[in-house]
Amino acid sequence: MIFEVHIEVRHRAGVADPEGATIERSLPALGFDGVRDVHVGKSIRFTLEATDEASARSEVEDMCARFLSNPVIEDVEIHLREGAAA
Amino acid sequence: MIFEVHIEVRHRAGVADPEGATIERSLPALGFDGVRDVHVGKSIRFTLEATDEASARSEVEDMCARFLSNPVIEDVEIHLREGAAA
Amino acid sequence: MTEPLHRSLGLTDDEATEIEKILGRPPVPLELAMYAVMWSEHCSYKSSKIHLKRLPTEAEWVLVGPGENAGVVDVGDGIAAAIRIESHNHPSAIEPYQGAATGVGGILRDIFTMGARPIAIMDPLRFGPLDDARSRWIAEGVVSGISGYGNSVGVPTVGGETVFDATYQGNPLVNVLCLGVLPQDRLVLAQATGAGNLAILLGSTTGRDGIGGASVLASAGFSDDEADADKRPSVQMGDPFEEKRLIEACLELLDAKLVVGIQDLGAAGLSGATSETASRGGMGMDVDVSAVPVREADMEPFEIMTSESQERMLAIVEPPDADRVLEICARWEVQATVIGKVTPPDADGVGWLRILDGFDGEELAKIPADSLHEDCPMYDRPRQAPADLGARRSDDPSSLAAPTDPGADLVGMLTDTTWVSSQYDHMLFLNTVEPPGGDAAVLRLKHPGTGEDTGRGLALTTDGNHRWCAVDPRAGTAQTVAEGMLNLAVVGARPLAVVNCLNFGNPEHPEVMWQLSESIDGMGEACSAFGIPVIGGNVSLYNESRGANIDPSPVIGMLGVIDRLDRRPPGVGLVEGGRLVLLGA
Amino acid sequence: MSARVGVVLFPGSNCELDVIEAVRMLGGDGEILWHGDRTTHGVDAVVVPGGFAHGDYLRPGAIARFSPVMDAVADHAREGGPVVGICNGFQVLTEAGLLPGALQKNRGLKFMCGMTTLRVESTDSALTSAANVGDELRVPINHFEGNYTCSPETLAELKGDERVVLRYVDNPNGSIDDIAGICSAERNVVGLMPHPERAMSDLLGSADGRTLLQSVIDAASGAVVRS
Ligand SMILES: Nc1ncnc2c1ncn2[C@@H]1O[C@H](COP(=O)(O)OP(=O)(O)O)[C@@H](O)[C@H]1O
Repeated sequence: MIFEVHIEVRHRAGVADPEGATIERSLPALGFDGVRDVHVGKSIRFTLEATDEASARSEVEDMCARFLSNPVIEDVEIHLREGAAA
Repeated sequence: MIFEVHIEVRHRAGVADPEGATIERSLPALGFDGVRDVHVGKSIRFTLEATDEASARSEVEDMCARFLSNPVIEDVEIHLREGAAA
Repeated sequence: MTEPLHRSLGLTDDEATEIEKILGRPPVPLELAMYAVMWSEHCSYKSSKIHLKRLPTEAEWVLVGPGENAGVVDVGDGIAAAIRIESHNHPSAIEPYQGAATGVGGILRDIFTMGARPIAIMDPLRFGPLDDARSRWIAEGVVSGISGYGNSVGVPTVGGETVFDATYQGNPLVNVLCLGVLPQDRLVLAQATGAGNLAILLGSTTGRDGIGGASVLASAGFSDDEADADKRPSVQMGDPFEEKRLIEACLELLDAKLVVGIQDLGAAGLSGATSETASRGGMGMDVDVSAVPVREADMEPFEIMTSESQERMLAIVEPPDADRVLEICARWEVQATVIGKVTPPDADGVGWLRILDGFDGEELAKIPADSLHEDCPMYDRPRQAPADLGARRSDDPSSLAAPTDPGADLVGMLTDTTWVSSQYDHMLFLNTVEPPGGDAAVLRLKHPGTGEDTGRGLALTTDGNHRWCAVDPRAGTAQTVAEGMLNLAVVGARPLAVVNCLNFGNPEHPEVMWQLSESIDGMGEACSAFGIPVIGGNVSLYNESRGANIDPSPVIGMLGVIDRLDRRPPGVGLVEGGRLVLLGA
Repeated sequence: MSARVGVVLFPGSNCELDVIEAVRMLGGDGEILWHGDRTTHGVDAVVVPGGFAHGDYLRPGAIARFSPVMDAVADHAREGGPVVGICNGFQVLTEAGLLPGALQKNRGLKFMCGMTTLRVESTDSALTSAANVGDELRVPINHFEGNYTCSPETLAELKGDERVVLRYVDNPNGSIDDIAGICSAERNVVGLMPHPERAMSDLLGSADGRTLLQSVIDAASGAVVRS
């Protein structure tokens, strides 16, 4: 089965997000006033071939923990969807 | 009204995504074989105060076109959700 | 919880008793947390200080010796050079990029705290073998972290070392050296003088990151949320852009003579910066913990006082100058907040550090300022030569089979480190005469005030050799000093000063203490013999790898001066038909 | 009177003093233009220097281009005044729309600092007038995002009008068509990734950057009549 995987890698709560803070500080000068709490993360998309949803999910979780993020400073959010065949 | 905004900034089709390619190349060595078509983008989240959904959306679109993305090389996907009051 | 609070904070029973004696009463948890961070090995040097005292530290040209944020020497023409080396080994083992990046940030602050503009970084690095996947991940992350932070903050990385060895598997060494230059009259010390002067916190907001050991206080009933403690990241994110603005703002404040003293916020955060400035000035300080700009709501005073959030400085300012200070900071987009007031010592000469909830509010802690960094018990830990020392020394190369192809072996041992140095801006400031790749980095010496070229140069080298030191830490360290000398000599430089980073294992193991003590004596003997003062350094203990201590790994940084750049030796380019002459025995 | 070259300083810029030192070596006068000012103070030429304006957060140049001084820089360019963006400055000029295209991460996904060889492709620009077509110049690069890209139409236009002024001899970063530097249609706005100010003396490895910065000074002094 083919899955479409979307992973969002974010800073863990409590970890500084200098990029988000810098963007937030610069927005008012561009005329955008109502913006708060800017956070910048990474978004990773791919397709995955796996036997079933459970094994796809556990493989993605493993990938995130070992390679795509560092749990010391980052959290991940995983979205999985059975997709069209490649 | 307060909106939760999530923007995904991606490489435009046809623009090289070396980061995605690098991830794709390194995954098999870690034992992840079934991964294809890796794309890496940016994910930007913030809250926005606006009078209604239409104006929130047009403000975010403007922000994306002028600032949050570079249309020469990037596409954006915008998600907007009415959120809890701050 | 069954364990007494002081123990979970990392304090021994004796240390807790000592604290109670100092205060004449049992400490409140906030006070205990402040002592715990300040009396940690990292901040107090409690296992190494008695040995470090044996190092030669004086010479005519030394303006500031060990003990301040950086050592400073006179390099002529009214110019002084500030230099310091630090380790960021443990953070880099768990988050290589940020660990190394924040290591760069920290050492830069030590330099511009002295009034110097940082002009060069060196990065002696030690990793596990590259065929180990985790070591590779660490090596790549560390190098990108140094590159990401150093390049962006705008300080060139002009040299370093890259060593791969099994002894560092799981415990890499990330040492970072920084050199700065200053007009001699801009030299400032980290002192709070003048009762009524203001303590202004500059730079980043204070967050829950890097609270480390003190986070046990949260589960000890300080916080309602039990799960809170493990939400606190122990690793900080570096923000080179914030640091760049801090550098510019601080140097402008110093040029305008608007600060009495200035101190960076290092490992012990506000606890360290407030108590150190106060006690160096022989004063006390009132700190309004509620005034500190925080990144998250509901931060507890102990979190604010022990947070290691990066890119912060504390400036001591006379009240009439405060407005101009805030103005200059605003221009550089650096947040600046009055958080403290210098207070006179009491009738007994004791300067008190008081932590208050609002200047007129509740008193949350009251500690003699100097007790935090002067009264920590010092240890003369047991020392004993390692049991296998005899075996190490009798390991005789002549018992090995002769290599069949020594040429190939030699080539196989060479590592092309341009993979590392090409990721570093090593040219900024138009100073780099000898880039990474030579025996020592050579920099033009320009006057930091006027930009005028002196025609002279500074030379920098870092050296270490854990194999020598594993066999004989005393001779090995002395040899390392000699290697530094030679590296400077071949670029035509006279050595002026040594800084060192002592990367060792667990000091509670007698053989590690023996190695440390021997190594210090070897460095001291060599430096005395060569007439080079040791003007600063750093001790990193508890470097353990897979249950074993790393080989003793002292790293020496040496600064030299070249009197005429246009007449320095030409370097190692071989010329056809030339003759090779071996000098020395 | 020597040419006045204004060097823009954003928070996070770091090559501004190097550019000023280089300009002075050539007899010009370098002065800082503060990002918050709305004027270029009447300078003859503007250099947007290297560094990490606003930390390069979001994208290099993305925040800097909204600085008040950038309107004045655009006016200066519109009036035909020379504007040169070096490295981060090139990124700022593309973000500001003063030059076409964009700069992406290097092909190898690594920061690169080192010497490159550039070939002069056109001498009709504020940066190359003192050089000869075909000259090979050794000038260092120092960037993470120096991989130039643009649409096929833009590329055709750049090539057709000979607006590619410098190419890499050995493309280090994956730039399309080996592009190291381009100029505007009016040829007074130029952007390049390499750092000519780092190649001002043999002591530091190369003096080939002099030709490029001399061109800027010539343009600033009005010695070059713009076509
Ligand atoms: N981590 C590093 N950062 C910057 N430069 C480095 C680094 N590692 C090595 N270099 C440079 O590469 C050159 C060779 O390094 P090394 O093989 O350790 O030389 P040596 O044997 O002379 O000590 C030195 O000039 C050094 O400055």
